[in-house]
Amino acid sequence: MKNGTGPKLVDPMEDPLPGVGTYEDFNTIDWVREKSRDRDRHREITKKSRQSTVALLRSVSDAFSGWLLMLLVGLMAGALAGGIDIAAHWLTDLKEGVCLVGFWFNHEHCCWTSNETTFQERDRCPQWQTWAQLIAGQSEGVFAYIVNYLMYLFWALIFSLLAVTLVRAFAPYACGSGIPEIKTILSGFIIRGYLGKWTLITKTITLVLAVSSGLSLGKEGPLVHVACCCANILCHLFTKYRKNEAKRREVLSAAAAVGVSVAFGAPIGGVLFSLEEVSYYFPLKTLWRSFFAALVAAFTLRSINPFGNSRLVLFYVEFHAPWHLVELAPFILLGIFGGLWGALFIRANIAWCRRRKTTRLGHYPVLEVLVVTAITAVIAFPNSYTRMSGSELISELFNDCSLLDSSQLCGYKQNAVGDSLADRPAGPGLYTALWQLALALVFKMSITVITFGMKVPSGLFIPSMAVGAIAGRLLGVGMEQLAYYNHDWFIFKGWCSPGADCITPGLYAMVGAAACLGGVTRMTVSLVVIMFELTGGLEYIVPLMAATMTSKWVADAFGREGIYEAHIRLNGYPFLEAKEEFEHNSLAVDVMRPRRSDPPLAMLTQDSMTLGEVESTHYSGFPVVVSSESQRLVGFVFRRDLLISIDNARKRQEGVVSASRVVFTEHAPSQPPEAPPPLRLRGIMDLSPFTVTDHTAMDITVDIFRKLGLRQCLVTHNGRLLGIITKKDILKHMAQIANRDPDSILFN
Amino acid sequence: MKNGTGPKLVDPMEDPLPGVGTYEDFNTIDWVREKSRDRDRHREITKKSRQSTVALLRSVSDAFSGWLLMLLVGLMAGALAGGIDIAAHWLTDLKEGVCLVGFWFNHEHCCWTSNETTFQERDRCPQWQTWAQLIAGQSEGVFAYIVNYLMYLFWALIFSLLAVTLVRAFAPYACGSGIPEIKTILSGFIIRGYLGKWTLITKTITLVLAVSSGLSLGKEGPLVHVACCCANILCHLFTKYRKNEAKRREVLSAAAAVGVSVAFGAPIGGVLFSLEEVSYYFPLKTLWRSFFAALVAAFTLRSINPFGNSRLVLFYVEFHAPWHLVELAPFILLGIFGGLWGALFIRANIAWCRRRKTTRLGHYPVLEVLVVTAITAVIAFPNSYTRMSGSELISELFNDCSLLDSSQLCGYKQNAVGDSLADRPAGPGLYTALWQLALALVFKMSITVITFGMKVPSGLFIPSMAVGAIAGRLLGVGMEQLAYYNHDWFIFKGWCSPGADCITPGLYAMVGAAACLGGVTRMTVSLVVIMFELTGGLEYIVPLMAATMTSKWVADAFGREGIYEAHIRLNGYPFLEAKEEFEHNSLAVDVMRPRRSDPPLAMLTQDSMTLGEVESTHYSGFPVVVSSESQRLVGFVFRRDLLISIDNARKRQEGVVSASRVVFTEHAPSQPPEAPPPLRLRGIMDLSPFTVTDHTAMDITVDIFRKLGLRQCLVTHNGRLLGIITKKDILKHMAQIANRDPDSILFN
Amino acid sequence: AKNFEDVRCKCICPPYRNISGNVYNRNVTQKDCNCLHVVDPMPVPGHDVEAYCLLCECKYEERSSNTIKVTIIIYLGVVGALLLYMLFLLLVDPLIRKKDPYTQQLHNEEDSEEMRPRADTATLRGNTVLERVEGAQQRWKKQVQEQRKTVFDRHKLLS
Amino acid sequence: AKNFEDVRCKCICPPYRNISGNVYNRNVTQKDCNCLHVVDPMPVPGHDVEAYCLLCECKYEERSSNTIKVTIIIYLGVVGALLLYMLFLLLVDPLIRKKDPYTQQLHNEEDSEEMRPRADTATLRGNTVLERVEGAQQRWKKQVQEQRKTVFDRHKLLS
Repeated sequence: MKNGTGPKLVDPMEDPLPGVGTYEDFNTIDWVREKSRDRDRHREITKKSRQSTVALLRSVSDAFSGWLLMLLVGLMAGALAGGIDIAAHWLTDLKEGVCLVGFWFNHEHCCWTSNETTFQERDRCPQWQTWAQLIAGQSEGVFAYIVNYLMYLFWALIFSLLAVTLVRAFAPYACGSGIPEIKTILSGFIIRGYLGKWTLITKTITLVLAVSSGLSLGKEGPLVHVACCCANILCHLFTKYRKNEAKRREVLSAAAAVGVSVAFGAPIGGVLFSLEEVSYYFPLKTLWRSFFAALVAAFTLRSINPFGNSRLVLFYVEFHAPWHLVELAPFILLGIFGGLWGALFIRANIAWCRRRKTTRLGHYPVLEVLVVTAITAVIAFPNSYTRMSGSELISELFNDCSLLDSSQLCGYKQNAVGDSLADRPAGPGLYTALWQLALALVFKMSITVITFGMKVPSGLFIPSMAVGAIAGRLLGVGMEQLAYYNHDWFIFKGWCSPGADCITPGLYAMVGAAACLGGVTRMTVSLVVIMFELTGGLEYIVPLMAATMTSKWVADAFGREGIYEAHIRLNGYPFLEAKEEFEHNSLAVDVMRPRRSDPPLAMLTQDSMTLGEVESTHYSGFPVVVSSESQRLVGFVFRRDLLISIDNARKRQEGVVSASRVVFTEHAPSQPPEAPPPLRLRGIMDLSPFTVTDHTAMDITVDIFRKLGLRQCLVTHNGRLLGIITKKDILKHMAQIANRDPDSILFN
Repeated sequence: MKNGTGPKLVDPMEDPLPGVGTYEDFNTIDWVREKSRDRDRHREITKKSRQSTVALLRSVSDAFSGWLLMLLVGLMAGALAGGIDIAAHWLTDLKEGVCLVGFWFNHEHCCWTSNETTFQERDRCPQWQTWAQLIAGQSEGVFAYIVNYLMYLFWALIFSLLAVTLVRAFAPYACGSGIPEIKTILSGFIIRGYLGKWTLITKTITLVLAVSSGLSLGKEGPLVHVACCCANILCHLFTKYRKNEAKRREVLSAAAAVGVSVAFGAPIGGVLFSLEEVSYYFPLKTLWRSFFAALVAAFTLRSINPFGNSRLVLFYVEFHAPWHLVELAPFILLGIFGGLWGALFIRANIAWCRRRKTTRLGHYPVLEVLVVTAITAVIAFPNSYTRMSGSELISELFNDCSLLDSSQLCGYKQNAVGDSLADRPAGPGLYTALWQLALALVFKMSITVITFGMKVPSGLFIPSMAVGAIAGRLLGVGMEQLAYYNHDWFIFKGWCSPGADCITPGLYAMVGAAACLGGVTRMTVSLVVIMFELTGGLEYIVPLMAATMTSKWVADAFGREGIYEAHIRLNGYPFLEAKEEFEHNSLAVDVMRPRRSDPPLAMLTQDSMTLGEVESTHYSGFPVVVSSESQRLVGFVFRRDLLISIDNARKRQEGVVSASRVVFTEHAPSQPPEAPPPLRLRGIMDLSPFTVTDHTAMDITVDIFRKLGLRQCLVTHNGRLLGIITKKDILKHMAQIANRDPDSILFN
Repeated sequence: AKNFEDVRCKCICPPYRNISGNVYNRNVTQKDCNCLHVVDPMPVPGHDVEAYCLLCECKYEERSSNTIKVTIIIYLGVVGALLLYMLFLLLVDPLIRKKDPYTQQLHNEEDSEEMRPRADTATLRGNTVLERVEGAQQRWKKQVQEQRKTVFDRHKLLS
Repeated sequence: AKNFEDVRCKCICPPYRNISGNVYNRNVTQKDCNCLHVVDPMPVPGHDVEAYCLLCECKYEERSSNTIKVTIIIYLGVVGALLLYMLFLLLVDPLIRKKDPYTQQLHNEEDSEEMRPRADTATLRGNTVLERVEGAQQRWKKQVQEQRKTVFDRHKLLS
């Protein structure tokens, strides 16, 4: 799209008119126009850089501004993630008690230097006082339990109330996970303010509150949103990115990688997540830059060291136990479980969200949050596995029992020789733990369905992983005991001899977590890589791969879309899924407007229309043709640009009246001398509109739309203009094919 | 591209005529046509699957055939890689001696069970006899040395002679690294036989010979070629992939990942290598599948266990030594060295290859190989660091000195307390080693330039890494000694106190290897990930990243293209680089044919030309227009399809003579009754040719070509056909802009 | 600025013979972080020390209590400020500006978006700094109102 | 089929006091692969065993000597077969078929490529198996010749 005529270009650094070439809220950008504009800008800078040293320096700084921006995004997102981790830990522990030596310490840090801890009660120390101890003066007994229960409930309600009110008051866009919206934005949609500074502040603050309130939600999804907000805000420092929607989306793609990188301490996994799950336009340059930014963020977070163990996530594990080929069977079983749970969860959650969207339920968002919090807190407190936070639970489930562990999950009967770790029968402690875990599984599975989508920041990764980890651990312990009591079964024979460390329940928990997360989000490679980075052992790639692949296939059998795509569709965002193939054999002529019964296509002629005629139109863009008889296409012009230019001309140019001719040709046509001077608008016309012929198969057209990021495309037949296809038309057509309501597509 | 008219389709399962829609050798495929054909096929199967159970089963098997194919590719490539490793190890050791207990054992395996090894001479055992021992009966002394020297030279010459003759006799395409050609093939070029079975056999066999001959080359690049050959051959088992060039290229992209996965034991790195370096069209589905295939291959290789240490590569290391922020300075220095060496190497190698291509040097390929082998062997033998194979050298350089090592590189002066590993002064052994390493560095740097590109299979990864590893080790030992003698310098103060293990020379070698490889190939992310998988420690990502980034920037300052792109350009392959932005501001009208002075565009009219007129044309494709006056575009037809159809019609259809009309319309036009019946060819016409307007900027056009994989694109002005742009035109135009000879682009 | 209580060496010793498991926690340098230095008093006789110590696992850990303190205080500060501002907007603000004619007029803009034409918002911008802040605040409030409508009432986005 | 000599436990003990470094190699199961079982005779007196053993590093390794043997034999077999075939093509073949009229005629095809029209090659295909093999061989030879021209003589590709 050229601003000038012919090869001579108008200086692209100064837009001829402010506003020309911008977009309205809730509209889709034209990728081709944006990228072409950036290339013009770049060319201009390169040209100038040959003239003077200052310009050369500016060109160098322009070239490096991308890297600088990435560095800043990484630093800022890493620092914010560290702060969120610290604050969430502290607030979570505040529900339980308070530290006397410094109110800002959480439970663990309160007992950090204490020598009074014992082997069994590792985190009990006199500095840390539970609310019962403070209020009732006693730490045991029914009364103390009730006091603690009530305080837990009280704080949970306070936190969630604060979270939902702050979101409502300052940034309604801060609620939810944010990933569906970011996917849509990255595909070219514009939601003004979605990545603004108020959203950033509110999301950061309320995310901590929401996580601490004990609701079944995680911070991972919202961290992606937070990182994208950082990137968007930092983009304003650099002209290159501030003024170009396409370039800005490159930065946002990298920011999504940063978000996952800090959420899981997995820079490579983050980049692959951005590539596989979130991004739309991901050139190789972005790959390098996102990797760089993800690394910077991970190292910022590591230097903050929020958990005090030099790890980026609470549930980092380092396994070295081998696995046997026979174990692939239970791993695939976990995959099937994950897939079923994923499909079920998506159905149930979407049904619930649709209910919220359409019925009276949606009118009481604050009350809804409070009620759900109350239910969660009341049920969660008595069971120690639901009382602890999601990441702690996962960490405990992933952990392999060693002699040094005193957790209930390691309550095996000790053999006489205290040396052997492996191959022990379960003791009563473990059986209790298993019951509690089973209850926790049912609870987590049901409460997450109604929690995700409430009007607080809420991520889905941790709850899904928790569900999977519980299921996996249960299966793992079961397998372990099975092997213990049946050493002579032929499947256990060769590898599970008495005394050998043959089954690792922690590994099962990990595989289960991956399977459930895979079932819900339909990630595959990025998920495996994230898990690989969490454990740092290539040897578990095969179990993880088997489980995630099974999970994806099982879940896909029930419905092709992951939770994020389902939410995108629920909200009717204009998102053209890149993973989905267009299967139907329709042609462009079947999809284009006008349809057979419609009035003919609204078009402008290049030199025979008056200003009044042009202004009275009401579509958002028009093809310009040579004459309405020949219908030979000249270009395309957006209504917004047209109106801005006409407004401007009326103000600044003399003699522009409604009867003035609007001329899109290079040379003004001859006119009668008394006529008002023509208004020349060739500058705002796109001289290279995309066209396809009416016989083009829709699968090709959809491919063109996806790959080039088009907003609209004109349809011709034998060189004559026939109609127009917009992104919305395609989405409506796809909805129709899939027997869905085409009017569910709300935006352009 | 539709075979039928309107929405009704001709059955795509049976091509109307054999040959229609295929390509000639050394031509570029039309991605859009191939993909659209695959979708038609898929649609057909889906439609049929609703009718019967057999068809349903076939549709399921069709859907899973991709995964099955990936499994087979992984298994086959992994097995071949294992065989190559074992055979190359054995042949390499054959230069030195032979095993008496079994001639098939290499040196290490010969002494595998021996108890006679000592701490100093770990691999000397009576079962292994050097040639001197066998021939002269003595193992020490001048005579024995000379015998060994001569035998080394003899075997090296034999191996390289065998390699080059076999390549010449059976598969000339098997020479070189293969990566430039595979890049070009993946972008849509056709080189028949390049991935055939003879190439596979010959490349596998001669690769072993070339590596064993002691030439400065590696097996990594050729392994990618071998994996691609496997994939191509296995594609013949599945109709879906056999008949579709686009689908086959998806499999080949995955195979490239498999190749790197087995070469470095790095599945994730392999996938990223394929994504970053090799592939052209890499949809997400391919991402999952290549990951799967890469894993399968890695595990096949691991189960073969070619090195007997459960590792996939010889130079696997497991570091845990920390690094300090100050050390980033030497790492960046290594990056600069790597970048300089990369740029220099590319220049020198390309100059040498151009010489070989154009002067008399190229007439003696066999002699060239023999001479280079002789020079390499004569110089390499006296220096133990050049005598050993490249991977062994790298393995030794990466290795950190522990108390258990007896290598010369660990020849530190022992302190009185035998406990302290770190912080020791260098002893005489180490000084000797350093001198030898410096000489080896100079030798490797110069010999690699003339070795790469000879007519034997030759990879570049190992020699580049060796150069970098030597440089890095030298710098590392230097830093270590500097720190030892200057503990009180303020840069060493806080972290390098006496007795602390502060500098790891092995880490420097690793960073140097990454930097040099990065400088030569311009890989970034994939290189870092490969190195990360080689070492398994996230903590070294930052040094590696710093070094590879610096290396890339430094090398890019001297020339934008990596070694593979440089070779592609040298050979004039039609490759449209995806990483390079098109900077110039030309328009489509400047690039299209016909130029202003040329004769008008050759086009067909839809219903007024005779068979004779059509056959007398000589371009490879023609636009079809309504009439030559209006020049309104109807479609596009390839000469090849046209000729095949006409040939067929002449044979089968009666009354087809040169005077018959060729008709592309849906309904035959009225003709005088005595005229021969018209030949209707609408079926072979592409009804949806791509068009751009003459004012479209070339950067957009290039983008369209790249993203959609076009062969040609028509240019219109106000709806009239104006000209045509082919891929070759674009490449010529780009060559012209870069002041290169546009005639260097040889192929379509 | 490293606080003396910001490093610790924690040794966990599992049950051994008749001695129950124990956790030892000491404030020593990384170099001295091993069982022999940290486990004190040693619960086993001399010849058993080595075996006992083999079972123990010692970990050297660092933290920054200042970072924790500063983070928590900043966090509480921001939450407090937001709450106060919210109360101000809810209670005080409506009393001050009952007369404001623009409040009902809805704009759909982001203040940080510079590319849009500012013709319609230019009237809101006064000359003094106070008036400008005023204007920005007004625009922001309208924007939040619009967002609230979209998300909370109409359920058009984010549901 | 696991050979008894396919497992080993290798212990490397570095120099210790006045004892020089040593390598011990024994054929034991993975369970017994530790210093106490493998280092025999123990070079140090009883009370030093523990300290000495702490320095040693024992590694259990497996290999498959059959795989090695089979691989090497297959490899040598293939190389030998190729060499023989090459000699056959160079020496014997030209003598047999001096009369072949097709040898000079160049085709630019791959035999494994099924999609191309076979009109021109159909004439080469005989009816008996031998003639077909003959034809395939002829086509392959022409193809290799063409490749050799492209790569070795004209330097059009791969240089």
